[in-house]
Amino acid sequence: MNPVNYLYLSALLFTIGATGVLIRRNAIVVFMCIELMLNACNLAFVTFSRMHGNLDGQIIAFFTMVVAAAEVVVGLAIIVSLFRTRHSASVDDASLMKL
Amino acid sequence: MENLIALLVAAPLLGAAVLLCGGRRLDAVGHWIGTLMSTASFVFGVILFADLLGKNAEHRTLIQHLWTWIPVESFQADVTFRLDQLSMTFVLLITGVGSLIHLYSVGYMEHDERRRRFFGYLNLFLAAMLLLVLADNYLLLYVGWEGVGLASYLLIGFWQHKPSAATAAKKAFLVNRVGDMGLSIAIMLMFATFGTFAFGPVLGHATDASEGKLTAIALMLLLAACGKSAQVPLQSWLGDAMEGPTPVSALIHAATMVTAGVYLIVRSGAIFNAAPDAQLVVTVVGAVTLLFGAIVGCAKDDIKKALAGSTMSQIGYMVLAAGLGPIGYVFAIMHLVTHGFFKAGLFLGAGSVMHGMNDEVDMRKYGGLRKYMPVTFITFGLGYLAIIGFPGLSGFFSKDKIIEAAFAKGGTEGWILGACALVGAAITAFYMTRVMLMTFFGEERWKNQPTRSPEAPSAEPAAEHQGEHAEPHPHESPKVMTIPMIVLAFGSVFAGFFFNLGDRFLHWLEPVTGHSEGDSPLSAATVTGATMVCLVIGVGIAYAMYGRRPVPSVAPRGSLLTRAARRDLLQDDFNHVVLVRGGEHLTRSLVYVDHTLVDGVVNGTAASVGGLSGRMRKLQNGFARSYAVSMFGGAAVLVAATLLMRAV
Amino acid sequence: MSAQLAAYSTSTGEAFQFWVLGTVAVIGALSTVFMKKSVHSALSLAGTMIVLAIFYLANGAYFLGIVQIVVYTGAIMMLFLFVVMLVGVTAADSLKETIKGQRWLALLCGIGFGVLLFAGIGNASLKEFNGTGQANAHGNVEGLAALIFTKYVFAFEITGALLITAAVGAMVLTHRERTERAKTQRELSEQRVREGKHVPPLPAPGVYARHNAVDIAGLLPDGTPSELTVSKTLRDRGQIRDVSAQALNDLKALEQRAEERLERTEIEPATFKREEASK
Amino acid sequence: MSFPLLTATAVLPAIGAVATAAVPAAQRTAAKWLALLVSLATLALAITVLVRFDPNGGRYQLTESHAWIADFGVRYELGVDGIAVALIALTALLIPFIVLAGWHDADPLETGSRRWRPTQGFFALILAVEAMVIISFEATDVFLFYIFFEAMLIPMYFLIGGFGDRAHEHGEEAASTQRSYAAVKFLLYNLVGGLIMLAAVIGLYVVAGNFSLQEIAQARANGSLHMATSTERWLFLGFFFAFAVKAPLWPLHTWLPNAMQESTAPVAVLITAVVDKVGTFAMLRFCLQLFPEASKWATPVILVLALVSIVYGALLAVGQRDIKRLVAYASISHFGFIIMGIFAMTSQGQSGATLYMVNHGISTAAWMLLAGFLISRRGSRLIADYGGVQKVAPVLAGTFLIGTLATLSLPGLAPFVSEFLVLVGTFTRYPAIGIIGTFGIVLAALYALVLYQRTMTGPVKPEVSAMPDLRVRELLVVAPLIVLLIFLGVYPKPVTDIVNPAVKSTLSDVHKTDPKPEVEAVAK
Repeated sequence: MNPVNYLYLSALLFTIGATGVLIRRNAIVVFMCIELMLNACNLAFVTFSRMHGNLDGQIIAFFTMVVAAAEVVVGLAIIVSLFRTRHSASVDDASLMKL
Repeated sequence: MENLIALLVAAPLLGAAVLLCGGRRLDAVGHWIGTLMSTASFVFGVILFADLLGKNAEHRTLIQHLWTWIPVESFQADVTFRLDQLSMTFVLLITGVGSLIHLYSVGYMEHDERRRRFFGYLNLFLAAMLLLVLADNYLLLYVGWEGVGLASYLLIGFWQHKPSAATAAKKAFLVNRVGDMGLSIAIMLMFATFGTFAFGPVLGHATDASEGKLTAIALMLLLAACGKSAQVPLQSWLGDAMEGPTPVSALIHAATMVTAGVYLIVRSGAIFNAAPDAQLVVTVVGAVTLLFGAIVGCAKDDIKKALAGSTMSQIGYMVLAAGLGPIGYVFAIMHLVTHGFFKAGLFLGAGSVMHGMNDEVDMRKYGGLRKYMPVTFITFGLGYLAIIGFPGLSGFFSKDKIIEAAFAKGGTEGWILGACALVGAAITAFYMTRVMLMTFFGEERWKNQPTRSPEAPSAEPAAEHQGEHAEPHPHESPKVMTIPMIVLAFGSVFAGFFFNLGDRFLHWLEPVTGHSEGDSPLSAATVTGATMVCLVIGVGIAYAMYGRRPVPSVAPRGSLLTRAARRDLLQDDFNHVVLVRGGEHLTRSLVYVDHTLVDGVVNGTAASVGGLSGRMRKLQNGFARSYAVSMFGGAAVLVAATLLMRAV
Repeated sequence: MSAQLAAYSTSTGEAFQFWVLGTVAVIGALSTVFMKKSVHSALSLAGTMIVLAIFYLANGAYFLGIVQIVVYTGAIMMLFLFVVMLVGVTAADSLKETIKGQRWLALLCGIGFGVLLFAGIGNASLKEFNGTGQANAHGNVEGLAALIFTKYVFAFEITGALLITAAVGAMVLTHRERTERAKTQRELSEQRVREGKHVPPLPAPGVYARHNAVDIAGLLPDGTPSELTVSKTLRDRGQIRDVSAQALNDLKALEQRAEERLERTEIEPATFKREEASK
Repeated sequence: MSFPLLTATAVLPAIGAVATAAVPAAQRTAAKWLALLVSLATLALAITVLVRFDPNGGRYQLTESHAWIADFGVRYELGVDGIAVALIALTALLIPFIVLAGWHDADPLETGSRRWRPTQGFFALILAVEAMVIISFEATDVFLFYIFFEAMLIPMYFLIGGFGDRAHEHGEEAASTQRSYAAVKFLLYNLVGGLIMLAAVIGLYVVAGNFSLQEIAQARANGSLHMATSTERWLFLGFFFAFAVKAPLWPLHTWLPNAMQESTAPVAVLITAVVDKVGTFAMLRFCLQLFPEASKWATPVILVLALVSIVYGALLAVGQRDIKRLVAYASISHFGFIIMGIFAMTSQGQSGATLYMVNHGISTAAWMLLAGFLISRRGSRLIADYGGVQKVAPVLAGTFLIGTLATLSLPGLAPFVSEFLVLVGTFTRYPAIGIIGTFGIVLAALYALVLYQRTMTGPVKPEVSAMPDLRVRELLVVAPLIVLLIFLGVYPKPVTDIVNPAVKSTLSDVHKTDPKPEVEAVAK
């Protein structure tokens, strides 16, 4: 099997995640989808590092995880405070950007 | 001596300035100041006249250059006065008659609280009129030309609280403006043709220019003359102008201003001589007008309007004469002067009649006034005899000459014009006799009936101190009014004879206007005979119609022609329908166009931009997810772009 | 198979593993997106992550594989679940789209993007394939450590800073400053008395009903359910089961039997009244 | 380096504006007096300019030149020729009257109205406009001119939008909305024009390499700077469009009626008598000097448009029900004459046009201010609401009549001289256009006299029966203007002497000479 398939898989997952971000209203699920996208990227990195035979890809993936963790922490905090204030976790309720 | 010329104009101008700016404190003496100024001007005129007589014929032209008016490169307009025999004649007529009428107005306007202003306007008119006849170039003449227009505007509309008066004034000014347009175009043509518009060079080199140009200039001048002298087709304002006080009608709309057109044509003789086609048009206009005015005069029951019609027709005579060229110039002016006398006299007489009759103007409500106002009767009668050309009186000489000249034109047009003149004479005799009979003879139709005619407004000064609906008790007018009438009567009796004595008027004017005896197919005697016959016929018919049977105090329906003539031969209706209504529609639709089209285009653009941005705004629905979609789509496009870049 | 080919391919076992687990991963991802309840989404996402962890391991990234399981699936997903619980486990948000055309646009973009990615990968020149053999010669973790503390040390430090900031930020966001002193129990009771409502503690749920589950409102004497008896959270979530109708029927049946036994007859009005009240 | 007279003339009102604005809100009257004094001082300076200017001297005099933005070759260059001198004098002359006429226009409204009327602001803005107008008359650097040509819009915008007639038929609300509409319309029109001009200015810089009017004009004259025909035409159009908007030329005129209708009479005078003159002046100075060939190329179209403006404006004036709108459309007709004179490319036409700018300024000022006094008395702008004023307020009516006569350019009053010059100048080169133009004088008589008749004559309307006659302040405003009208009508030589040389050199820039008369011999 050609490890390029891993890349195809990551592309697929990434696309699914992106679509999820677009069609789900629940902020938490949206976050999960983002996580999905990040993981897809990680998979790609790892695969590349395997292809190139060095560990840089894995390092990047590692950093990605760290950043993702930080992002999740902050993001979830935001969601919690949002839910406290407006008793809902729907991203559409926060349509304050409207003119 | 030249320096006196400016004073001619300056005196009345000063008077006008003082009277108009002086304010109420001058009310007491205003009228005397005005009269004094015009008389002063008359005195200067006489002095200058004596001076001219002292010189021999070819040196009788005085030039006074005052200052350079508009200097722009080759366009040089100066304020320069030119006093020669022609303008001298006018100066004497204007200041003389003018002073008399000032005097008359002192009495006539006695009860008008705005008398001071009236005299201010009169002085203003004198100044403008003198400027007109004294100017040495056409542009300065144009100033006077419009100046008299302004004065007549102010005086016709003197009783401004009467909408009719205000409208009449506006109409007069507008119709005159049309004429003025002709004059200004003529001046432009002169400048384009000769590079100047001073009398000397233009008239001196008239023959150098191409005939087409000259004809154009001449026709434009004629247009101007038609406007000012109430010639067909621009005559419609004169009838309405009778809304003004009667002295105004006498001075401006009978004796002086309306004859300015004749002055213009005679003054520009050199141009007309070089443009025969234009001359023909002039004669036609004259002939048509003299018939037109006469017919209108026959039908009017308003005494002033009847006289106005006659004025039109008499000026028609003058224009006809002027159109005949050197044959007629002198006689045109001569008739102008004599007409100035007797027509002014007639108007003043009419004024005094109205003065005694609660400002009743409807002749059908007059009758048998001769024993109540004898002086008025006599003076008016003399004027009447003069105008119908009764042998020996001034009208006889001047009009007879014109008719002869018309025949002397020769050829078919000579015959036609002569015939018209003769017919005109007959009709003149008819309508003047009619006026005479209806006013002074017959039974007294004003007895036991209130005189309140629509034309006589409550604000006519006399009506203010007399009961509005009281039965009139006719009375002779005060001395201050009768004296001028008497003087004018003298003029209308003897002027013609005096002028004709050894053709002195001819010799006086000839150096300026030039003169040539045409070859008349008829001998002078024949023409005179024919005139007499016409005269008798006219008088006879009039007597048969108005002298024999009683005059109904309400106008009978009358024939079609009569009814048409009462309405100025439908000319006003034409103007009203075509010009006034049409104009109103035009302006209204233009206002609409401006608002919808011109403005609409701009507003439309603005609106469409606004609408577009509003629609774009809908994209900003504030939902993070739809923004995310566009972002994602953008990313996709970017990827696609990079791939394509690598592909190619 | 030739060495050349071998260089490009992997073992059959891995292939098998890839196809099976890959399918699982994709299904997990899809259900993450399409599950009504966020709990289910979270669980399926966790599944996908574990699969990915296995793939990491298969790709020679042992450290990452473990980290993926421990940190992601262990910590982060649990964090998710906490929040989900906080917000409401059973709250099923409808997948009905509110923004016009959003879903179609999303799908279009997604598919288009995916196709583009596939195309990109497809015609990318991914020729060389040398496994992580000598890279992991001295152990994967050591290799990573060597890189992190030499080549990527700055990035590493910065991520550390980032993490601290994130932690502090999370605290700041979620922490609510108490503006006034907390009321003591005594004060609360006094306040209740002053306001004159709920002087006694709130009634327990399901008192007059057959059950005493927390999500069943207790019935008032006339048989109508009392909202007060159910905890506020449940009320907010609208998770109150109403059994009043059933309870009333039971009650009526009970009385019926009682009357039959006591041969009473003229109690119609009472029944009637009760029915009135139950309406 | 002598005393920078031109700078002083422009800067003085600017300082005055700042000072007036700085006067504390309590002392309204102090602010008014300050503004009046400053404007009078400016007038004095303008008169010194007039005196120091030698008509037969060089083309541009009293010049000042300093480097400003070296990178773009933008210089602070001032200089005046005869035309500019005349217009500066006109501006400096009119402002005191405008201030005096607007003495009470910016007083706070009687209690109950919510609108705040900053008196100081009103007069400060007027002075600011004066400063900008003067400097744009003086600027010989295209960029410098452009800046102030545009900056003018800001104070004008606030003057139009901020201060309206005290009384309005539809009440306060409608008044303010219409006012803001008019102000925005004014701003948009002129901004669009200005932006197009900006593009042209930049284009000019690209072509010529600097902004100095004199250098470019010289380079054009001696052929060292050659422009492609199309380039020149585009640049010309860019400039001309802006100026045609400013001096409203049909069909770019529709902002003027709204602006004049909604603003107070003094501001309306400021618009039509002062600010719009910058447009016509700029045509004469920039369009003709910078792009002679293109100007000649565009002449036929522009003449036709001018003709349309003349007749169209007059006809619409006849159709108006609102006094101020009527005056506005009359002005449009007059501007048609000015533009016609400029592009007739004859010395009579252009001298006449310049003279026309001056005379139209004075006569419209007189007419409009009187109309303003009338409106302020009755509290309505509708012609139909008046009638018989002549009986109640004879002085007002008399002066108004003189204004009317000036508008219909009666001989003996100043406007006649200029109008006739323009017509003659046009006629000698384009007879047909000249003749059609003369129709304008008939129509002018029509609308002017109709207005006079409907308002002043006829039976006295009850509403106007208690109308007071002109007060001393108002008489102080009107009388000098009327005297000036008569004087310039009888003796315009002083102005023409100043203007003629400038016009001559402008014509030489365009390589045009007056057409020769048919009969040479006569010209003595």
